Amino acid sequence: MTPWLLVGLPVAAAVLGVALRRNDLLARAVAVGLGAATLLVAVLAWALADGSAVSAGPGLRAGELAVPLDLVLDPTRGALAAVVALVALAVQVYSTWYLETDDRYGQFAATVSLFTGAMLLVVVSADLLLTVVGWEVMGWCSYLLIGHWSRRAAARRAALKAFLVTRVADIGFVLGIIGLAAGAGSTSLSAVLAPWRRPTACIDAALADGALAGEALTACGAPDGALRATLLVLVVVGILGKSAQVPFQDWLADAMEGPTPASALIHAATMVAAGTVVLAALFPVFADSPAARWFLGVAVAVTMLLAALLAFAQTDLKRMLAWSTVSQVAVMLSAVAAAPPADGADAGLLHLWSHALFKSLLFLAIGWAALAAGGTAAMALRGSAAAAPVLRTGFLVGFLSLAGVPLVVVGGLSKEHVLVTAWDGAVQADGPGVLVLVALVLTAAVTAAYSTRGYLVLTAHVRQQPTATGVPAVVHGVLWVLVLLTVFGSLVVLTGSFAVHQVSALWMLLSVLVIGVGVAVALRGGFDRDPAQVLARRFVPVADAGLGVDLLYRRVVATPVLRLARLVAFVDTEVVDAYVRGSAVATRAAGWAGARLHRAERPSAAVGLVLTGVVLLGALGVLAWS
Amino acid sequence: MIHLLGPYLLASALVGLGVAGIAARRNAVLLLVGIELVLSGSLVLLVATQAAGADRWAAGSVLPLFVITIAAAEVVVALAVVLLVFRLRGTIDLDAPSAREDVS
Amino acid sequence: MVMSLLLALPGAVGLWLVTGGRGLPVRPARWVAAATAAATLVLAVVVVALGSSVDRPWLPELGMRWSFGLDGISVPLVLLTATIGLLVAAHAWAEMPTGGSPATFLGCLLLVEAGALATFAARDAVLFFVAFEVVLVPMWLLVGRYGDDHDPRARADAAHRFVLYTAVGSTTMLLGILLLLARAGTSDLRALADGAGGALGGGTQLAVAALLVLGLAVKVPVFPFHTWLPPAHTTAPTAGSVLLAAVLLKMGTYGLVRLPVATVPDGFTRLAPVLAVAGTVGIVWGALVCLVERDLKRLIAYSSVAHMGFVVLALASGSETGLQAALYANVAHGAVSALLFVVVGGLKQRWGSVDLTVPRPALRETSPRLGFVLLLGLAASLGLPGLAGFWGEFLAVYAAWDPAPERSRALFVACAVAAAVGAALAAAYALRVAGIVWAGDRPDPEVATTPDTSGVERVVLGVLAVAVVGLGVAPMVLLGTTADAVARIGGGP
Amino acid sequence: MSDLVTIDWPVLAPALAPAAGVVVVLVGDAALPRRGGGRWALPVAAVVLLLGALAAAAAAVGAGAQTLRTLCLPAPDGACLWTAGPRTSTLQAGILLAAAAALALLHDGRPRPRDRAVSATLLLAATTGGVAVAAASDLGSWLVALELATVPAVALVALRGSRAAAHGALTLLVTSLVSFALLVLGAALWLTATGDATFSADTVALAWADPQRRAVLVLAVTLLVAGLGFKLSLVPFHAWTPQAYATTDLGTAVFLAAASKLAAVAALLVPVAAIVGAGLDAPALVVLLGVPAVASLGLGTVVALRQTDPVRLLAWSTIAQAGWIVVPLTALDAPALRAAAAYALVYAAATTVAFAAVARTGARTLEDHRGLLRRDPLAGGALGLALLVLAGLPPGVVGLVVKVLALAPPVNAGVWPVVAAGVVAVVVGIAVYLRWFTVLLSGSGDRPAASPAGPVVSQRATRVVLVVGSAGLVLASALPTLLLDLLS
Repeated sequence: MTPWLLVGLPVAAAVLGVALRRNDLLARAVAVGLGAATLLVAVLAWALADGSAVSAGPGLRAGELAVPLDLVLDPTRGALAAVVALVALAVQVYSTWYLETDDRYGQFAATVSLFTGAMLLVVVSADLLLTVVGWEVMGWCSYLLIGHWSRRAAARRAALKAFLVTRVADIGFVLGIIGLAAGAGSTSLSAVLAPWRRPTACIDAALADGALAGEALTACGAPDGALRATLLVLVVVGILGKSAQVPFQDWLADAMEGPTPASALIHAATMVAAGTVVLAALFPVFADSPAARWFLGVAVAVTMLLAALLAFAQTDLKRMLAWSTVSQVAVMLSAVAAAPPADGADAGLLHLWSHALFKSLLFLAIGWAALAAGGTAAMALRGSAAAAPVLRTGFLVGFLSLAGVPLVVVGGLSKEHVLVTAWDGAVQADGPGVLVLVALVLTAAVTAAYSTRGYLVLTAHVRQQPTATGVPAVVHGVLWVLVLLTVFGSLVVLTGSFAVHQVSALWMLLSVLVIGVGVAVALRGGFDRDPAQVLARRFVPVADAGLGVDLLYRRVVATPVLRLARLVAFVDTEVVDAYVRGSAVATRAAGWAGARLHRAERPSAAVGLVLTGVVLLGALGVLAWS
Repeated sequence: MIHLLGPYLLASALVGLGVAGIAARRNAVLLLVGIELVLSGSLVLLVATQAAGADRWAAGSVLPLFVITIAAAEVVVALAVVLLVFRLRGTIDLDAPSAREDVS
Repeated sequence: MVMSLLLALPGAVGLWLVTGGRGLPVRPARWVAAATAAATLVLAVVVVALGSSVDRPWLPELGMRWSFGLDGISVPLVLLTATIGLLVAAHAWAEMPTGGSPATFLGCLLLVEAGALATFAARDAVLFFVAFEVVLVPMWLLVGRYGDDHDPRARADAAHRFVLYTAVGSTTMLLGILLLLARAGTSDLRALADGAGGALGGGTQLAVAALLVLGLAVKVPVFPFHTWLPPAHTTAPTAGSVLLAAVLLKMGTYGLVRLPVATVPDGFTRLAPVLAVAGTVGIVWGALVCLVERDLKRLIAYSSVAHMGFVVLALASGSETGLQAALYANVAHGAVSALLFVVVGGLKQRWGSVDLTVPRPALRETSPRLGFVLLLGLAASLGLPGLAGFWGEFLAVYAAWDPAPERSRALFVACAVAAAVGAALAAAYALRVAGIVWAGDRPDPEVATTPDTSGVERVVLGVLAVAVVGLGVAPMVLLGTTADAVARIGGGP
Repeated sequence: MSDLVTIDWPVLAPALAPAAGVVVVLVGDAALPRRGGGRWALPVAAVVLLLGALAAAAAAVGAGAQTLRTLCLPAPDGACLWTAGPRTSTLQAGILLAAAAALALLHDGRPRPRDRAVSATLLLAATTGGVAVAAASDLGSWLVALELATVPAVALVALRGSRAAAHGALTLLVTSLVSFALLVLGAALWLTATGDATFSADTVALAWADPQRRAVLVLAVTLLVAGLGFKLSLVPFHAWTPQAYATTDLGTAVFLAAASKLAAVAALLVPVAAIVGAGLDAPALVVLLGVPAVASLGLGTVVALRQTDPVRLLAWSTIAQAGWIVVPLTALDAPALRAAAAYALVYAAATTVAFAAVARTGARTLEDHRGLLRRDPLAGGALGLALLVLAGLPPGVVGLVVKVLALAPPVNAGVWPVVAAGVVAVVVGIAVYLRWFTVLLSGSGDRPAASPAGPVVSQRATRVVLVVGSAGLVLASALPTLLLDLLS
């Protein structure tokens, strides 16, 4: 029952929120109250989780296909649910202040609740169909949240782009899920996993008996590897879309048009990170398919480095955070891509966990700073951290964590685990471990560089220090809580919720070395200058435009589709409909001709017709008879 | 049945002549003549059939009597109508178009 | 007994309204119609609850019986029809089209309802055809007389196109029914489904199936027989559009399930690839046209073509899942399209036209309630989970991916892929509309704003919105209702 | 006499009644030449017709499924000249009722006083022929009765006395004469082929078995179809129809369109029944019936689509409907006979009602009917119903049912070209009738309510026709089986 409560509470909050949207006070109470209740349930569920517990769903009768609609809860999912609920609550509390004067706060809060519910559904889903449900609902909520300020054309465009790009990628996701389910005749996660896994033990035994490889596969009923790879690649395509990975990366930076709390939610705990959760759930099958792993590995390797470089050169710090999200999500996914089958994907999930904490902290803090400074550009935000002590601390902790400094903060630890996993993968398995490892190391350096840049810019000493007045205590509180969790969150590994190995000191040393390089590079221009201006002045405009990928999307996809649509519309009215109109015209013409022929009404013509008719009929009759 | 060839040929010739007359003639009264020729061809055929093999009721012989009577009655009506038409239109040319103007 | 009453009540009152009660003023006429529609809904519920049926000889010459009854497949459609009937009757308070007497208008609505109910309840193939034809004239009147009063020529054209095109379809279907009747010796749909039809030879089955599918494809409508639908929708008054989309189109798909699928399974199997391709082309085609269509009502009509494409694709797949998906998507489309047409009809009433190229204040700013329902409808239309559209379309793609054994796997998988692409296109056009109509800038205070929904219209929209959400949240109710009947069809030879 | 042939007078009553009526009217008119300007002639004729109809209906209902025979020759031959099954009796009743309706319209059309008795006589005589031909089972009575049904009708058209009517009558006359000649030739060939002067299935089957005689039989059927095609207005024997309808008065037009058509159908069913009874597999005969049927369906509907004169529209619709009547016969099986009869009866009823409505409104163009439904609910409603029945659209259910019945035999027999033509004709036909229906419905605001020749005189008889006709159509629509039971 608990998982249903976990999903149901935020959804109920959404429904109530829509109903009460006129009354800000009630809407706030519902959003925050039920958000807190969700968090409570999540923490309880996490604490009480002991092994994997499936809650039976209502089930659908869909012919041959079994759709149980089950949910499942285990410690890992409990931990993820808890962090999702926590970030959601933080966002809800924060937006009561941030959107205080907004005339559509009610809708916003309700959408956030729904978004949370959808993400929780993905987390606790034990049924691929439910995963799709949560997945798509998140997409819709992102549309509403990004386009919240729909009076601004840029916001409308960003929302449309976000939804359409992810939806196009979802073609793959839906087809992949359907294909997997079709192979099992069920959408239940456990039922789907079984037939698609490589029956390794059986095959090994058969091979040991001297059977040929092909015979062994057949004898053991091994699934069609090519089909499995295709389906998994399709699923991965969907995940690349939702997680804003190459080649779908461009929507996420534009999504910064939404209110900052929405960005925090989308980036930290939901949507973009959901792909990791889904892949982790499918990991047993995924691990058996090197092709799919390579596909994912290449995509995320490219993404993490590219996004990190783009992040470094952004003029807009909020966009810098967005690109950093793209990069960090790639890091999470890289753990899944590279992990040896025996290890599981928990390293990625752990990074998700920590990323949720520090990224929400950074976003909420930068939103505050931007309000104080009056803009999100690097120039405007210069020194804005001085507005409140919690901002300075928050930025310090957050950027340390983002850079992945070991031991000190949560992000450091989880990134170590990803590195270790990638190393293991590179050593043991036939996945893209080496590639991922190289990309991770390079990315770590670049990440350190742009983290340094962010911190430098935000905490620079400026003459006129911005002040933020009227920020309620709860918002301070929320940020402090996040700061604390960012620092001490690493302790989560002690709960055993994530199955990860110990990290040796050697790795930490290596990390520090890499990070040091990054920091050193960033500091080349001194403490007072924006490293981006120092190091990559030429690259900045290109990076701000996201390498012009938006134009590419338009040229390659939007314009041809619209052209095709115009052609189709033309054909529809002028060709397909032409036969309809043509038959009408033909009938009328025949009528006219017939009437014309009978116009004179000569008696002789009538007689002539009779005679002709008889002759023709007689001839026909005799012909047909003979 | 060689002896029936003659009557059959006669019947065919009469019918053919009649049809040709009907097809060619544009005068209502001459059309009647054509029709009578076809009828007489039919009568020859009926009688010939009767001669070939009698049916139950000797219909081949009886029917011509019927037909002649009907034809006579018809001709009466026909001539009456033709007369009427001539009175009203001044012509019994079958090629004359109707005076209809509201053609669609 | 109750069954007969269910059919007779709207039929009789409708007939009276178009004949004897023609002169009735608006007020009493509205009450009469609404009361009748409400009573019909109650009767429908009673019939469903009691499982009432009627079976009498009617035309012994054709072996045809006056046989009406419901099973799992027809129950949802009967309830949908009765509900929509009540809603359109109630909607007369919100919009009463000019063009003729109000009583006639309401009478036509009731007659369409009666015809649709009879169609869904008929258990005899010829009776099904007769009931199928009943809706033609009243619907023709609704489009041709009460339609958009801007362009009488277009109105007449749309009405004629509707009635003639549909007549082509229904007559072709009649040929199929007659051939079936001649070869199988019975027109009882139950007997036919239980094997009387399946026992026919392959050639006969193919011929029957071809005629039936061809005929019903016009009504559904399946690409390329869809060109009557956009003009009819564009022209029809709101209530007519709603009936057309939510009830009439359903008769086509229902007929496909009842006739070819159930009675001549082998013949249908041989046609399935063609139908699947046609349905898939319809999905993509409709969605593409929607991307550039200027008239909002036409756009919704084309989206109907796309949605019905999913239904057809699912049917063609031949699996039980496919049938379930088709029936679900059918009902879901009924609710969603009804919702959209009420909204868009309301907009047309307010704006005079629904040309998307005319700049107008955004609904979200001026009339948030109307905007909300529009957005809900669009979301459902693009297949958002949690709303009605999702389950049917997801299961339809699944069914196409995994068709029944005798079908070409590769072709159906290709169709599934294309259908999934079509679903993405659906998102594009739905958001295109949302971007133009719903979202936008705060209006210039000088510009007249759009009055928000209120009164009966609000209630109608509320009911439909609840239905759309309800179907999306609890699909198990509907799927459970149809499951047994579907299993019987699917379990046939 | 009575030892030679048996005579069962009650069985003969349907034909005897109008025949007696002829005598009564003629004698009365001769005895009282100027009395009342012949005012009594039409009512007397109507009463006589109704009596005959009553007798025929009683025969159809009362006899069950039995076949009534009379004028039978003594055993061992035992052939009967008058054979009337329920189908025949029902058709006879239909002919008599249609003739009565024609009389009613004739009456309301205010004929010249001196024409009344003549009109009544001619009409009764033609009716007698029509009723008799339905029951005729031998070539002689069949030919005589058929001509008795035709010749007075020609005279009736000519009687109108106008220039246009004369032209119409001339066309009708020459066509009918040619057809008569063809019919006689056909009859002679039939006798030659079968060696039998009756229409009997056994001899047909025998003739068919012999290739030589088969050819003659095919030729005979060709000529019979051509001769009857004229009466039935089948293309290409149809050219007289629009002229005659449009130039004569509406009463005569109804007689031609309804009573005369029913008589033609009854006459056609006699040889066709024999052929059907023989159980032949005869593509030649299917072609002979199918080609004119398809041509009529096609030409009739498309030309009707362009007519603006309601009478001409009805004339072309008659041509199309004649095609429909023949459609089932192409299957050459037993249900086809009933389907054709049923179709003919429904068509006749609907056409009669439509003509009555036109007579009541005096419309000369379709536009004159604009808003009729509002101006004159009786005429508008009846006309609307009749049009829907003709189009085969509910609520004119009976029209739909007979179309279903008509299509079933050819579908069953696989005569697909005819079926395809039927489908096209259904659709174009709907366009034809809805075109008129639209005018009825549309608001009368655009045009002054008064029609050019509005009802200026009392039209009680027409009203009765409208009411009775529509009631019949409504009843048959609700319970089509009532009609079909009569034809079983």
